[in-house]
Amino acid sequence: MSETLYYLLIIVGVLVVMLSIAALLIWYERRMLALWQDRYGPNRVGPFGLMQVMADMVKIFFKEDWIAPFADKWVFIFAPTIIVVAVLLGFAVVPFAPGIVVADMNIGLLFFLAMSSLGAYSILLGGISSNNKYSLLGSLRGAAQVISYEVFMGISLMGVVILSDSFSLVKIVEAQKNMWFVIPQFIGFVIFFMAGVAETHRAPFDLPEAESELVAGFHSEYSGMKFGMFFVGEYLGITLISAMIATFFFGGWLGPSFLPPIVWFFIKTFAFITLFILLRASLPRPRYDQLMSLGWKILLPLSLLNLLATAAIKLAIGG
Amino acid sequence: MYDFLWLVPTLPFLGFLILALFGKKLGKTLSAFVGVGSIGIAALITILIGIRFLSSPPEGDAFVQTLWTWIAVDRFNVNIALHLDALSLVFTFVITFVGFWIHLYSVEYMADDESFSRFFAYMNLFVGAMLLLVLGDNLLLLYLGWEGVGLCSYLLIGFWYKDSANGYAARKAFIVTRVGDAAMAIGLFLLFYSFGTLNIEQILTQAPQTWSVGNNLAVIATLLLLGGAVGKSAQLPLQVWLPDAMAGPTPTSALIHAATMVTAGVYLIARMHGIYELAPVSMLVVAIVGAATLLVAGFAGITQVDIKRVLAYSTISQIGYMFLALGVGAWSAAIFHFMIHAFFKALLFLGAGAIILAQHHEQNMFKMGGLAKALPVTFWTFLIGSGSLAALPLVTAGFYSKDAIIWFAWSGEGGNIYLWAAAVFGAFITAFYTFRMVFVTFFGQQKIDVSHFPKWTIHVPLIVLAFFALFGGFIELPGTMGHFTLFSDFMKSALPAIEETAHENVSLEYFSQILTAVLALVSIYLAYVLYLKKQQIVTNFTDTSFGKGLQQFFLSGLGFDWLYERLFIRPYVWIARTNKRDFIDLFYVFLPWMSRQFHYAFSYTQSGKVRRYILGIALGAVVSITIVVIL
Amino acid sequence: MSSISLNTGLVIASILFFLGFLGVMIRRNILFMLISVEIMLNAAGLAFIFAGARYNAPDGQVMFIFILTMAAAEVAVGLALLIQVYQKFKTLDSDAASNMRG
Amino acid sequence: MTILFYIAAIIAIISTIMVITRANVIHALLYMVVSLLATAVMFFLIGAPFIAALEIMIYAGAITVLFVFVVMMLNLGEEAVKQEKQWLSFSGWIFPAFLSLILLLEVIFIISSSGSVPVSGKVIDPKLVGQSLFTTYLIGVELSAILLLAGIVGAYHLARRKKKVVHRFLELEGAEE
Repeated sequence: MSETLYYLLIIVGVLVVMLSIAALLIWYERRMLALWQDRYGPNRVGPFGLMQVMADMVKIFFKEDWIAPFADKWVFIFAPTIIVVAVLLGFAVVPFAPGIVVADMNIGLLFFLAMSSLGAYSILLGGISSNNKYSLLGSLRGAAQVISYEVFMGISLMGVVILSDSFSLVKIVEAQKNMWFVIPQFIGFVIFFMAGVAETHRAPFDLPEAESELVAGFHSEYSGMKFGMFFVGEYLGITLISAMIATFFFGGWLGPSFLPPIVWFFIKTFAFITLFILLRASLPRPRYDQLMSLGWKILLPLSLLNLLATAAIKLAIGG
Repeated sequence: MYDFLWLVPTLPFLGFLILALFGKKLGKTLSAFVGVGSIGIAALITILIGIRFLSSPPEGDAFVQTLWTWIAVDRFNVNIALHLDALSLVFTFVITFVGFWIHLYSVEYMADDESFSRFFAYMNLFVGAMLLLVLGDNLLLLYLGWEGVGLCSYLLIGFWYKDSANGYAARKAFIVTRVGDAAMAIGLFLLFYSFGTLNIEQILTQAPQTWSVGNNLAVIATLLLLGGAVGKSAQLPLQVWLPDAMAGPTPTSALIHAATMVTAGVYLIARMHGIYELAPVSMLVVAIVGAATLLVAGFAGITQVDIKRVLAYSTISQIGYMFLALGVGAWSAAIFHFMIHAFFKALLFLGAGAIILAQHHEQNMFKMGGLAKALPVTFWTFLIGSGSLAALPLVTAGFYSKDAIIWFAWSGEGGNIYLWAAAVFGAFITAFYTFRMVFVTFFGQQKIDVSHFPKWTIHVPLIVLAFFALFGGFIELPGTMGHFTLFSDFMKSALPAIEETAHENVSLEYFSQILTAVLALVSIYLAYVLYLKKQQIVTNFTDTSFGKGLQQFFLSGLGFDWLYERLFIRPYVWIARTNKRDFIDLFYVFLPWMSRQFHYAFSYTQSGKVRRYILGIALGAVVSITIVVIL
Repeated sequence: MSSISLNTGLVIASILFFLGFLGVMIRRNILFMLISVEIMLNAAGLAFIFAGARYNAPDGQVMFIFILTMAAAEVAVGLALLIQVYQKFKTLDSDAASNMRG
Repeated sequence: MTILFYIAAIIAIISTIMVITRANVIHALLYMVVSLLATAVMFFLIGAPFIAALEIMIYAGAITVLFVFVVMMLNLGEEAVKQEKQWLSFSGWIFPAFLSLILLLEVIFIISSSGSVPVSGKVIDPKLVGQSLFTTYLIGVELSAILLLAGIVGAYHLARRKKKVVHRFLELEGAEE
């Protein structure tokens, strides 16, 4: 019985923590961007502008929940929830620390990939239900981008699977006790990182919502809490990808014992979140066709080569 | 020497190939060299093989050269194999030797023809096929040659195809012989069914063990083979094609329609003598066919005005003698007469050809006359040939060969007095019409000036053949005149000999010979009187309505063509006309019609509407799964 | 751990299959027909998985992977065709493309 | 677990019914995704987690996305939905439904005529699947690869727009093919 309670506690804990982090990230990103762009950022509400988060939330909650009359109502409402649900479900397999994991599935890695592929629906449905040409174009881009980059996101992780001999994330972390996989799987890491940026359609790969081209892309027509859901979903996505990078390539909770494992995990995760924000601050957006050629012509062959080489070396040494 | 046997049929075929493929480019001289040369070498090889055969006969009196396997299907094995024994040697010799002289003759005869090389190609092909016929060691190969010579006969009769009458004659020859060939093919099937082989030697050795004398199957098989022989050899009732076959070039008539091909039937029966002996009924039929033919053809010969048609009817009549001999069991006598006949009939045809050439291609004898002075060599050789044909006693070869047949028609094992009487009467008629021809052509007033004087290429063959027509008979003398049996002794190895008992009644034999001789002389005198001295008698007779009718009747070959036209052609044409819509075809027309209807029905279902297709799948699935469930 | 029987699984699979089958039959829109075909393929895969689970063998899953491969290829080609049909006939009515030409 | 399984099965069936009866393509595809997810749950419960993940990744995440993608490219409006409703007439589907029902009943009859055997529910490791894929079924894998290649080439070729040679103002009506 206490075990059930324990799991329930973990679930609730993960939910609360992740949502808070997502909310916090709104402030964090703006501060960091301001820092790198040599300006102040939000600094009026509360200490260091921290209460800006609360202010934004209040604003979003109380905004009119407007549904465009030309929109496909049910799908329009349904679309934003998908991304939040999918990403939150993705957290279910993340091992924060030994024992602190919602579900240590033996196919955890695949589960993560499955959930991230479901995230694509959010963009697609949001765009199509809006009945707006910018939204449609945005979601077309989004769909193509997400399903393209999903392919080698999966393939790039297979090197990790080969090295750790398992799909289970806990086992993957444990397999990195001697060496982080970033060293033997550096190419895999690079590809996964780029695919992660594309998956979460963050700058510079934010073509589905490119403000300067498509107003706001697939969520042009959204406002209020439905927009908030997309917003939160995006930050949750960043967090999830960062957590996954930490787990797959940087040893997850592993670290010198002067800090508890969970702290190590969050430190690594935040490092990558910061990297995401740094990318947004520093890189220009490529053209859409450049994005696709980069994916299919460079990253896909590279990831396949990486997989082949990893498998060959593993067979030669360990076989 | 025997090993060169394969060259004998191969050389003519080679000649044919060269002439057929490059004939136009070779020119006339080279074509003549190829055409005549191939036969000449083949004849030379044959003579050398013959000498070898006479001096040291091969083991078992037959030499077999297997060249390769032709067909091998289960039990059905046929080889391309050559079989040389006394019988086939005689035929091979005649074909190549006489054939060579005729080829040589043709060089001059056909000199002005534009299709010179085509002619020699056909002739070479014919010789090759004929050699295959006589040398083949199995019936299928024989049949191949048989059809090959039929084809060449067709091609050569219709050689001047631009005249539609020639084409008609060619088709007639082809179709009439086809009737016999069909019977023969059935006979072959029957033999294969009975013995499981088509090898002649095997059939002949197995036949006496399988069939008793008078066995129904044996009778049927032999009669069917006789059908083939009758067709090819222009015997009653399929003799109608040969007179019309004279439409071909004269050398063709000499080679194919006198010397060789038409005697293929004789060869076939002689070759299959083993099974004929098991069917006495068939033997009797052969004899009767022969006797009837020689009389019918003789009567027809009396009234002919075309010189070649006279010779054609005489050929039919002489082959009738051969059949008569075969029918009474005088095998070697038949072959002996075949050989002598080949010499003198080829000679006669070549002579007739020379006359025709000299008379602006006029063939009507009654428009000729007095050619004896203008063409002395032709006249004398023609006279020798005629004497031989008329069986002038003692001096001609024809006398000895025909005398043997006449005598055996009485004394042979199947002989009787009626056959003998027919043979004697036939000899009388033969002498009459032969000398009628000689008198009308060479004596009296010269009516047409001579346009072409023969050169050596015509004279040499005439003289050589005349020599054989005169002296060829001395290799076999009857019992009453020294009983010299060189030929029949030679033939003994291949054919059963006539019993010695045939020669017991010496006085009767003398009587027969003297009667024949006297009758021949009398009929020659009769011809002299009727056609040279007092032609008035004939014209008076033919002016009467009865005489006119009789003449017409005889002229038309005893009305066989008329009869066949009423009996076969008109009903056939009638059936064909009534059956213009072809009601048997209706069934076959119905089949495509039905399939087309189905096609329309199915094409209606091909609506291109995918949902319909799926509905069809669903219905099909319902039906099939329901069957599974219920069962 | 479970009392799910093979028969139950097969019945579920066949229900799904025949729903897909029905879909192919009743829809005129090519897009819906393709979707229904996907349902049928998926149902077939479901049956394979059940059979594999019944015999505790990986073969059923292997078969599913093959079906998946086939479905992916089929969808790619099918949708490409669909786009062509739409461009040509300006409709997705499957009956519109019922005439052959050429 | 059994209850979960049956819930998933019922969801799958209901959502599949919704798929084939919707007039709006997007709605149908959404139901399709639900059906696929429910199927994935079934897979997971009877011991095929690997396939469950693949079902979501490939079927729901790629194939169905492709459908949605194409729907977006075609940009079907309200007209299409109306048209679709018109096509879904009662008389049009009652007979096929009857046929399918008969087939279904027959198949169920055949299935139930054999004895009931519980599935083991034991989890089959992805490793096992991989091993049999690359040993027993290697030829199948190769063939699948060829099939996919052919699919790629075919789809590319089919969907490619022919390049226009003349200016669009100059081109004759209906000459774009």
